Amino acid sequence: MAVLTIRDALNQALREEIIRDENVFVMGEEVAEYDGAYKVTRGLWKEFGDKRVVDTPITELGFAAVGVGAAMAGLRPVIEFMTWNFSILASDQIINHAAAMRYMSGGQFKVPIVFRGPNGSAYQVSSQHSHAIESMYANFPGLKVVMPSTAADAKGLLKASIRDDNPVIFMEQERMYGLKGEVPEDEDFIIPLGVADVKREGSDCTIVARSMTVPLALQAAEKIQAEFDVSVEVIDPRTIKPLDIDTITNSVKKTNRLVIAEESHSFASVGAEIAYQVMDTAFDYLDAPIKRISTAETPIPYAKNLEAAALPSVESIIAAVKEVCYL
Amino acid sequence: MAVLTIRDALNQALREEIIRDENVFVMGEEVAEYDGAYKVTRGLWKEFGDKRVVDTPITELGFAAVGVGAAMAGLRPVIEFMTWNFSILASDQIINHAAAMRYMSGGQFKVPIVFRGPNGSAYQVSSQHSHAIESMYANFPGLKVVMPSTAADAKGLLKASIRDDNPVIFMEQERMYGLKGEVPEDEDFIIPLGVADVKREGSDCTIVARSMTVPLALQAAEKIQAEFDVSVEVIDPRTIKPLDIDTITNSVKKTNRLVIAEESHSFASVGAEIAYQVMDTAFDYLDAPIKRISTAETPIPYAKNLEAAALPSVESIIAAVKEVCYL
Amino acid sequence: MPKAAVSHKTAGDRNGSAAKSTKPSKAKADKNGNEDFAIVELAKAEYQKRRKSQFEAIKKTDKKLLREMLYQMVLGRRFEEKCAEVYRMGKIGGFCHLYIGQEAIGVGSMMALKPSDMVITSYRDHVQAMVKGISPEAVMAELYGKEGGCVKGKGGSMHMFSAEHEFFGGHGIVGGQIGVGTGMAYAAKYKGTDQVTLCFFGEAAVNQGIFHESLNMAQLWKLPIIYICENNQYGMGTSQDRALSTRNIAKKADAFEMANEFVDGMDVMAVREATLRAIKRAREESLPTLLEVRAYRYMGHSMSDPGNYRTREEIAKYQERDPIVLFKDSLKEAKVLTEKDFESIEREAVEATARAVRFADESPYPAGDELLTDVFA
Amino acid sequence: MPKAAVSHKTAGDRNGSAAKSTKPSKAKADKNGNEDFAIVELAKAEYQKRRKSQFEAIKKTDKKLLREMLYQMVLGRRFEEKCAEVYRMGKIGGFCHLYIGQEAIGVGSMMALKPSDMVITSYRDHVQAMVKGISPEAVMAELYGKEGGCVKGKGGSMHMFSAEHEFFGGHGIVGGQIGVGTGMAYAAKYKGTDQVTLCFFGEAAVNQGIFHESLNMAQLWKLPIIYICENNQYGMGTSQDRALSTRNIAKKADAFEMANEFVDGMDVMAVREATLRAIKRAREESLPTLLEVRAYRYMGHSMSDPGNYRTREEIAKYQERDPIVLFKDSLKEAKVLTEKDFESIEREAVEATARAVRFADESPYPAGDELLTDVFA
Ligand SMILES: Cc1ncc(C[n+]2csc(CCOP(=O)(O)OP(=O)(O)O)c2C)c(N)n1
Ligand SMILES: Cc1ncc(C[n+]2csc(CCOP(=O)(O)OP(=O)(O)O)c2C)c(N)n1
Ligand SMILES: [Mg+2]
Ligand SMILES: [Mg+2]
Repeated sequence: MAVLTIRDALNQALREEIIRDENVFVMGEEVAEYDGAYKVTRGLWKEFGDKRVVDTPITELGFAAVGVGAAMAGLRPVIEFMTWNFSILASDQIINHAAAMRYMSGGQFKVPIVFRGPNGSAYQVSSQHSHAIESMYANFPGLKVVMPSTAADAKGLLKASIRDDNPVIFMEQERMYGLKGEVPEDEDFIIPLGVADVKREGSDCTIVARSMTVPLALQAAEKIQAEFDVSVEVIDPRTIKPLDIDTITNSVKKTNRLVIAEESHSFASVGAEIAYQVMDTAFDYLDAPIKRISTAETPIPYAKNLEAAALPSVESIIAAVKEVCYL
Repeated sequence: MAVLTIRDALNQALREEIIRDENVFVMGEEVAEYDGAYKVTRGLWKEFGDKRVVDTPITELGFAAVGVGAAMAGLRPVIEFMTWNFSILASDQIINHAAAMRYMSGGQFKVPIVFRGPNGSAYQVSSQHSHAIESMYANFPGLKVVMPSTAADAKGLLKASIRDDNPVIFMEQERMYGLKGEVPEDEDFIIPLGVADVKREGSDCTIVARSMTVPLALQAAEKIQAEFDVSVEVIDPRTIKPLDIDTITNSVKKTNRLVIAEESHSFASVGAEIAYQVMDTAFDYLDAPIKRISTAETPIPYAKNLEAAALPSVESIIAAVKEVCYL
Repeated sequence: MPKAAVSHKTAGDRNGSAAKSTKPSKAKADKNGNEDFAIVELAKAEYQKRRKSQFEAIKKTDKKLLREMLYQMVLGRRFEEKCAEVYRMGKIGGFCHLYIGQEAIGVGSMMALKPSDMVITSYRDHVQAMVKGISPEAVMAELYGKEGGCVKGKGGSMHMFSAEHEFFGGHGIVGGQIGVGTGMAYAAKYKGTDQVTLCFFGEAAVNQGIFHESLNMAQLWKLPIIYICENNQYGMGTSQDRALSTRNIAKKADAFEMANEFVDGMDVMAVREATLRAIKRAREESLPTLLEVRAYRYMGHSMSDPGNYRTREEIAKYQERDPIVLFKDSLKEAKVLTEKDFESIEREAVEATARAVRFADESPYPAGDELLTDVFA
Repeated sequence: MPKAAVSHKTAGDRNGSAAKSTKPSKAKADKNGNEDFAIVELAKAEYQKRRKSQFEAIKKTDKKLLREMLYQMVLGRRFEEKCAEVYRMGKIGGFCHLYIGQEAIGVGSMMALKPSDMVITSYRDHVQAMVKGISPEAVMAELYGKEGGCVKGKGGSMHMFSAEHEFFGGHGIVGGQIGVGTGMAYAAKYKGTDQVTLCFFGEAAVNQGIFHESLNMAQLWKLPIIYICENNQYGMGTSQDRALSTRNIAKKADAFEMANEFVDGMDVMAVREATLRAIKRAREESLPTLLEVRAYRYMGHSMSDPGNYRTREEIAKYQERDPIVLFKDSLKEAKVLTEKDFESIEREAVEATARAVRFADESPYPAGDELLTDVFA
């Protein structure tokens, strides 16, 4: 297996799917000649040209709509939002059009489209550029929501998303593009949507983390093991919707304790949903209230120290684990 | 006290605030000459003229932005979305501009603006016109979210929202505009944001409902009382954000059982948040898992029978109460 | 990137242009500042002029097609009148937006297409759906929210669809379909088919940002699409002059160097000819066109609109040059049609409508488990 | 609603109009199809022409003001060069968009305002913030994310604000401020103040729907606003020709019957005079104007942009007619300024920048509890 960064794993997935299916194309701001604002599409325009890799004007609502229409008419667009912050301008096309189209056409039109790009904070990019907005999209039926945390997952899930016949919200994290991991080389390497992954086995406490909080949770787990001899299981749902709640509840039935770590704001978050579902199905197994770690309830500040304080961290996750384990 | 419909209570609130403060104006599609698509602004344009009651082109993002800029420059706009469905087009101005402005200007600019209109389903208006989207806006810090369920609350909360110095998401429900109730006539009758109301006292089970599900929950409570002699307390948070969690947990500490009824879709909903917060603060008091009733996980269908099946109902709330009470 | 030459064609007889209008009369403006046809006499004169130009166009056109065009217009009219009737009886729920008065636009433009061409429109979609090939039965059953509806009762009045007929709906978000339509044209160009996309929207939708975003992309990327702005002069209760800072919608295409044309939407042949020019441009040069087609909505915005914002006289003025009467008279004059032919067309339309109602009445409600199907493919 | 007469003023020496260009030369287009100043000689000739017209404008203008304008341009330049330097040292985080090459736009337009007039702009906001009155210290400290910053370190490079100076920010969503600015102008008209709003945005922002929605409302409601499109010819790595279907941005205002003008943004006096005309229109007639002001961004889009999408030669061509050099030379020729004066201006600017850096370095990081303040009023 090759060792790749998440960035390159995504790039490989795009490349392979472009080659595999002539209806797949990538569209977005600066994805072609500029190689992508975060270089996820590096080299693709050079290799495949204007037809398959398309620069757009800055016109998020418009090009999201072009994607929806093109998907209805038989193509498989991969629409990059330079960041998910800008998708908010396009959210009408995602929520009212892509998500509802199959249903309101009585099943006649499918919308096989992937919307992708980095979600969440970067490095001091302040209030308008740091939103982690998976909770917003996850609330609407008709959308799948995917958030990988490793290079292999990134590749396998992106390929699965492109091959899926439904609109998929595919959320990366800028801080993670450089993270490396082993990635299978098989061109049909796919990770099915809706299957969680146990990133670390443990017996005393479960942490459910996604995207950026997965590496944080893994670090926290190591430290807790070393310091308190407490064995932490780390589960990454990988797809938020459909949510593999069984893998999570099975873990909780074993550990009886749950911490949820997420980068999004807390109020009505995916974390709240996971907590509700676990409570609903494993209430009697819980030995402590579920603890959730989210980003502070403020817009994200620019100053380095404030930004760090706003976001979830290894320390805040450790504190939560200690709390549910009554350490 | 006068008996008014919710529609007229809202109308009165607008009228009184327009008279009280010359910086208050109402803007939106068809709010002026047409008297409002749902007649909430009836008579206001005739009484106050073009300056205070303003028809806009169909240009949601644009007039939401006009509201934000006008609020920054000293006015107190009340922006009507004909329905909240259309606010999705304007969500960038709400989330990235209105909500973040005070924070990212270091407290220098406030945005005293109310965005209001009907939220949720109406009568067979299908997939693009039936969204209950409070969960989406409630996820973002910097916004207050208000959802009245009675005429008095509608009036008192709308007046409080207009006087508030922050952006307020004020969500009505078309199906409820005709509901009548007593409304105090005092021109300074205000219901402060962030205070829940116990709509019905009870001792055996708590239902937290909001907007359309409040009358459903009250009916359910009566039926349960009659049929099972079980005493249900119904709490309406009235403002979703800030959330008066204390009133809710105090009730749960008394009843030890909680049902949450909401019109929105379930995944990452306000209901999930309430469940999480109750569990966080009253875990040991819960005698059963919290049960949540939401709208089906599908876009809303047109056909009468399917629409009815998709939405929360007195029956589905009763079933949930029976479940948590092990009846 | 060098720019291709663009033909900025605007009908010489355009009325209502705010800038430098060459209108012959200073007739007093109506309630909404609407100077056109401000008195019935003017409307009548206009009608005569139209008749003449229709006559020319008719001579060049296949007789069977002409008859079929008239039939579709009459069917649209009768069908929609029936919709109003059964809506008032409570058989149709939700919103219901009628097309009465605008039939020449849908028929004139869509009947210039090939079956493989694609169409997308707004919530005012019953007639477009039928012209594109969906049966009156399936449309009416959809209005009833019945299983036999073209989308199984899930969409209702605003959301007619038919993949088989390349009819992409039926959309409720004002302006949303302008972007989606642009994507359909994008796909046609990508796949190298010769399909043209017809994308309908109202004049009030022009104020949405997506109109602007879409036209820029369509011209930048040279997409084979025809944007048809159905200017029925009102968006709900708001006249165009209270919503648009200019009367000249067609000319908005100039901001993108896009070809554009203003068309009289009461004249089905004028609509047809303008659409044929645009289709040629799309099919042969892969270039977009904006057509502003002006007509008038006889009914309220939807069935729940009392329509207090305009006068009976204003409506009467437009009915004076009703597109069906105009076309029928022209066809008779051109000896393409007899009064008897027309009567049989009327009868056919009434019968088709009656059949549709019967079908809808008899169709069952969707099965309860349909609630959860079609969410995902 | 009768339409007011509109002056569609477009500078006669506009370059780059796609339609009917009267350009004298067929100089070969550069990499991006950019035919203007395609060879340095042409740029030089242009420079001479500009000098001459600046000269005329200078004669009519107060000398102290002219000197102050030059100072602000030089301060902007020196300050931004320092930003690049300290950014590379890691003192500034996040994005950092520099204004170098565009100084004539901010200075020429904003220094035609009264202090009570309002300004809003994009993330490329450091120079605008200073010209409107925020101290270089407060801007630099903000860039450092320090307590002494103009928004206490919460906003950073993209979000400079000052209520005191009627500076409404510093916004990061491309196009967002076009709508917000429209609302500011709305408030001024509502309150009956004589405030004018200046609203800046890049040429790539023109493609956002909100540009279209805003211009329609501004013209429909007659708002006292000046939209200044800073056409620096690139949006990140995308040249205007790859993003806009037309070269003629100013003329997009015609789609709304809005007054508009194309301006050479390398010429601070041309910017000033066009702005003065627009201010008069806004203040006296409460009417909006769109100005397309063309300049060139010397640096990358932001500090992290390597700028591979254009050639060194292309950049050099524009530097050939650098707005500061041009203005300085003109002032000297007009005997408003000596070389010694200029040296002292340079010194002042360098010192002010050094003071700003010192202040920023010494300012503490915001206190931890600042995280939770300012969320609600
Ligand atoms: C985004 C959005 N805003 C508002 C509405 C409510 N609405 C439905 S139709 C309509 C008027 C549209 O007028 P126009 O575009 O001229 O089309 P017409 O109805 O005249 O055919 C309005 C305001 C909507 N459906 N979507
Ligand atoms: C809505 C949105 N989309 C994309 C971006 C990323 N982005 C920031 S600046 C920029 C280019 C803008 O170009 P232009 O409007 O010409 O202004 P300039 O940077 O040249 O001053 C882009 C794509 C953004 N900030 N907001
Ligand atoms: Mg209309
Ligand atoms: Mg630019």
